[in-house]
Amino acid sequence: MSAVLTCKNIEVSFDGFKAVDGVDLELARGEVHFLIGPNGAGKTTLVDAVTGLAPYAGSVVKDGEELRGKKVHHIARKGIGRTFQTAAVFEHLTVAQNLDIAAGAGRSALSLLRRRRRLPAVVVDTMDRIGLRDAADTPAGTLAHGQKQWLEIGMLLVGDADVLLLDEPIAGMGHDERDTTGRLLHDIAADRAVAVVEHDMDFMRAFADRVTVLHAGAVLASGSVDEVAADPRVQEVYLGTAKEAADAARA
Amino acid sequence: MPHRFPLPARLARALAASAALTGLLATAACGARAGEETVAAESCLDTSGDTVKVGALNSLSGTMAISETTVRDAIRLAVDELNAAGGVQGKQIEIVAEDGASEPTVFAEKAEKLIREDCVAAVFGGWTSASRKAMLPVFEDNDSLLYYPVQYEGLEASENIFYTGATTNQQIIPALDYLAETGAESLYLVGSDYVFPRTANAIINAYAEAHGIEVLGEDYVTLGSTEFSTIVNQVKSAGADAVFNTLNGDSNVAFFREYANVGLTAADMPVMSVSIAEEEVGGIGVENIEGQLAAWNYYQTLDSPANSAFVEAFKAAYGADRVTSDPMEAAYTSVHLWAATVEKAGSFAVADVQAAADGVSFDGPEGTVVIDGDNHHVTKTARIGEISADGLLYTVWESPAPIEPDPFLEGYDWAADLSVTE
Amino acid sequence: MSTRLPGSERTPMTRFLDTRLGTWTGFAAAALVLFGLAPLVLSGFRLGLLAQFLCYAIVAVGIGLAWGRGGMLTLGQGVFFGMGAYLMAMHLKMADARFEGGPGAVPDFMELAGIRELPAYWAPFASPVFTVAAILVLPTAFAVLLGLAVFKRRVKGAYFAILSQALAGAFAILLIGQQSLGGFNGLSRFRYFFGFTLADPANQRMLYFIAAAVLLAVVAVSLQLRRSRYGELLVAVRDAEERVRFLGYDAANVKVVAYAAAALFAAVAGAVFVPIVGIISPASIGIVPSIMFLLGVAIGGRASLVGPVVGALVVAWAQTALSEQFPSAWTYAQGLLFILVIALLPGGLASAAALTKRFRTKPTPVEAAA
Amino acid sequence: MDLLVGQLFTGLSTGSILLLAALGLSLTFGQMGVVNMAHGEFIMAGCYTAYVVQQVVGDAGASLLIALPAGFLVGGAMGLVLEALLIRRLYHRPLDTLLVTFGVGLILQQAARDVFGAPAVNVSVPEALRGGVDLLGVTVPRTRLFIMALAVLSVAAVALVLRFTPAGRRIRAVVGNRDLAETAGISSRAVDAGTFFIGSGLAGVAGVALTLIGSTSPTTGQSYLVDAFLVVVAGGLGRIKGAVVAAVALGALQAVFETYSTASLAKVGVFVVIVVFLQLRPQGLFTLRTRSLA
Repeated sequence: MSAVLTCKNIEVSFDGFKAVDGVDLELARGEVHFLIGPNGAGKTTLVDAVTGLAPYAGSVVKDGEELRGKKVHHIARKGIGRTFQTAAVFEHLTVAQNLDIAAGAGRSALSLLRRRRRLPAVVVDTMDRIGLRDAADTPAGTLAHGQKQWLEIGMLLVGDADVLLLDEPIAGMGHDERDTTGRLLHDIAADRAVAVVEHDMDFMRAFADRVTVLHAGAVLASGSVDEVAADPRVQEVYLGTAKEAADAARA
Repeated sequence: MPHRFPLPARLARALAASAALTGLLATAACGARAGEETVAAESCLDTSGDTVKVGALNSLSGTMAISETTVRDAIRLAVDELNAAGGVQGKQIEIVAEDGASEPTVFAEKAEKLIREDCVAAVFGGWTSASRKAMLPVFEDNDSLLYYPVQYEGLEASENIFYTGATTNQQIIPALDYLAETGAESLYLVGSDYVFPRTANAIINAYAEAHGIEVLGEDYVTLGSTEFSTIVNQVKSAGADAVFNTLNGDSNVAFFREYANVGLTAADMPVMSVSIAEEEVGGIGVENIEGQLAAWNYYQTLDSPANSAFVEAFKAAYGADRVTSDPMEAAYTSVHLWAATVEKAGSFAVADVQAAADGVSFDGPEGTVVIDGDNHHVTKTARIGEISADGLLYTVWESPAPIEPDPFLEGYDWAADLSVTE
Repeated sequence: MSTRLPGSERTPMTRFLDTRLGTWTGFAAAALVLFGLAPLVLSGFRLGLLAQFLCYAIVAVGIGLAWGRGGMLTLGQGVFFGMGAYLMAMHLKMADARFEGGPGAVPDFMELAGIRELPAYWAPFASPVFTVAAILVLPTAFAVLLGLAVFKRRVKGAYFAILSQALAGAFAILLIGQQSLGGFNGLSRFRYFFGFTLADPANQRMLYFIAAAVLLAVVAVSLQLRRSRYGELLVAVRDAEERVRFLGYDAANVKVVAYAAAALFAAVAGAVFVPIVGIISPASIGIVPSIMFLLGVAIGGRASLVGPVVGALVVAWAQTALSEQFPSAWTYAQGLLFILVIALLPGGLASAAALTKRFRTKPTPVEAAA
Repeated sequence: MDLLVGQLFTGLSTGSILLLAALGLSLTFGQMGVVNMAHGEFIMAGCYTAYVVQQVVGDAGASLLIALPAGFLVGGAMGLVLEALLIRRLYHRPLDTLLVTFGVGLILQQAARDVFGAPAVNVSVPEALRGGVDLLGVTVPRTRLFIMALAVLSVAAVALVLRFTPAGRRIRAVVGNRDLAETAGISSRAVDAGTFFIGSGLAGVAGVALTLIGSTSPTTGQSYLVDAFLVVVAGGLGRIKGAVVAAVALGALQAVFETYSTASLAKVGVFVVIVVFLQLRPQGLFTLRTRSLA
């Protein structure tokens, strides 16, 4: 399996503070790749950097093309999609409208000015895939929490993204929903690279093909679930987590 | 989802439909073209009853309300006096009051309402030139009458407006004459950025050139501006013999405070103001402005029986703490002038009033004023006043006789080629 | 739980109006009232007043699009309204001067201000075609440039609101300083409108019809924009601008289109306003008038199509009717309306029907992010 | 030399006035994203506080000293009421707050007109502050020196409060990350109310000080508001440092424009400069780093 996305020596700093400090990361098609680490480890910042939100030093290459310095929407059009910790769907639009917008980034100005006559097939298929077919005409704001996360993933699927960066996709989900989500992730990873930022260790153990542990902006360990779990440094970091979280809150 | 036409077709159809509709209506409803005679709207003035209506159109809200409410009071006082004395042509006068809201467009709208809906015989009001300019076409198109009571920049004469405030040759030029007489050889000009100050300063520049006076500087601030640090410093370092001030409203407060604070006084550099009357002195603070000069045609302190009666009546009607000022007096006078013209014409009709206007006079608080039938302005006595510690203005100089109005300054050679600077 | 956007509630009425038949029925009814009923029952003066109010309503439709649908709180619509108005006024003054003084004559106010030579930028406005083109192009182009400048740099939310407000202030000040545009007094005293005498009541009626037709056209354009995919995209940008970017759209372009459309509507309204009212001056386009444009939109329902129109008409009518009797009470009423409508009924009157159970102040995500 | 010193001084002086007017705004806007359009009317309330105090006390010097804290309390109290009655309900709709507070401003303005009358009232300048001081060849009015000192004092006080008091630390925590601060047990509601009290109180103080140089009328506050907002925008969200630099820069800019062109064009010029500036730094001079996107 070859890497779709290659990040080399990524550095992100804010006001002199290095949030991400020299991270290398490869995402490959067919894998669900978990990024874990304590609060402040730089996971979300790394995703921000790759998607063009945070300026960085280093290099991000997808399909042989350097992405550094490109605008957010250009990077998105290169097939890199992401979700956010709090599901970012368009609350006042219906599920179908959400997906239709996500499917249409390449539409011409004239077609945009027309009324939508029928839903594109890919939208209908995706609604089936994320289990929201019955909710097609429901405003996204009224969906349950988990459904919103699914919708957000669906929005990346219709948009033809082949690199998916998901930020805590199961936050707030019940047990059954987690399993469904996990299976969905594997399903869509068949022909895509999927990276998941997650805190939930059980979920990670159940569904990760590969795990990268970040700590203080650097890669601590990378490998299969078992390899990573066996790493003593990882164990140390995770024992210290509770204290760090408390410190961060007090800052 | 129902079937729809593609957008371009639907858009084209909608456009065609609206174009056709507009065209149809335009041809169906079109009236006179340029050059054709139009029939002016017929006046709906009804004089068959016991009362005749007149309009009072002043800003009661917005930034100009400060000044214009006082004019409204003066108009009301004059109408009450007329009614108490038996009315005009034996008919009681009824005021239809409207608020101009300090907005030219509202003045235009309300003027039209007064003429067309309320059928008034004449309208009294307006303050800013913008409001007058907005109303002028309304009065001309509907052939009705406006009595405008405020000093203004001149350069206007309409058959349908009577100007009872001073034009420039009754205020600006006498003020310049006074400064020249008292030995001023250089001037600094400070004004708000609108038409009156710019026109006034154009006149001052032309006058100065003709009379060997040097203009050392000319500054404008945005209306309502209260930042005078730069300007006052420039005034001070220029060291002119006098300052000619055409600032309006709140800017005066900030200007005079700054002026006093950098150590300038009336003794070493007097300021001649043309927009500061009794009403404004309180807000500026008498300690900041004492001894400075103003140019008007009327002060509350004028010593004449007519003025004593006016001030007394005004205080009786609106409170002992109220003061009377030039625009109020001009508004009061304008109502009496209208009544006198109607009596002379024996008719309320606009054409009759216009025809009878020339030479109509009224012995007002400021003295006798006479309407000039050619330009619809009135004769006025120019007076320079000094602001005293009691907050009132006292006459220090007055023109030997009432000055004939000359809104276009045709009688002044040096003013032949006036040009307002950008 | 319902979290629908105020103004987008589905009632049987809105459902019907959303069908093709309903749309045509709605327009037909509006046309009947505007073209049939109003001229029949209103006096010439009142009709002229209504024509003036319709101009405000045209501005309101644009604000509804930019603010209600696009989330751009534009406090500077007076700028575009003023541009359209001044461009039209320049043509009218030129036409008057040509007609009365022959070619080469300068407009009357310039003569009085001592400007003997026609400034070069005035000359093209002798042409009616140029003028109409300028009204349609210049303000829109300015809006596009300004929009690109701010939206591309992701200036949004309150920052954009404040900038647009400062723009209105700066524009008014700039105009006051231009003696060749009438300065503080503005431009007034127009005699002819494309060859027709403005004093003639029949022509005044024609102006009313033009204003009404423009309003219907603007509503139709706005409707098409709202129902199109672009309309959905615009709402998406309003609710989660960054999300749209991460889907591969340039959100700035989406906003610029709505902003420019609002600017175009305002400019056309200004152009129609001038011959109806007979004056345009900086007093009509500064900071406060620009905010006041929003009051009607808020009351009617910012996100609805017809709400802003109705709101603008109601506010303008109330101002005229109430301010004469209670000038100070009207100011209180304006203040209270702003507070009550926006705090308690953010969807405006358009949402009042659907607002049956309890009053909601549901946060809209885009603003939490702003 | 004189001109340069004069320029420098005018810039500083104009800047300090802007700063006084904008300081409170910068706090409330920075912390809550709330655009308080009634801030100008709070300044006006400060002006009228000075007027009322002077009517009661009589002596101009003593009344100024009383009016400064009184103005702070009056402005602060109005801010608290506004926060509790309206703004609290609208935290998630900052743009709506802008319009709501505009409505509040309209009402306050009209109320001032009905209570104190439309014409400007006079607040006398204390004897000690009349006249000017010669500094490097230019006459500097004492009132302006006083205002500059007051501006410096206010900024210092705000900075000290933010840095060294527990309340200040809470405010900074909420500005930095509202959610995180809440999870750490800080009641953001109490902090918001506190910030609004201080911010509005500063408007009151500004109002009292501005009576020394400007007029006291119902529209007084309005004239400062737009400029104050521009200072906040140019200075960057929630940064006192940014507000200070932006205020002085804008003041200097205005003074320079005014000398070499007209005061009217100066306003337009400043606006253009700000738009260009925002092209370079869209989030103002100094920005806080915020971690989360939404």
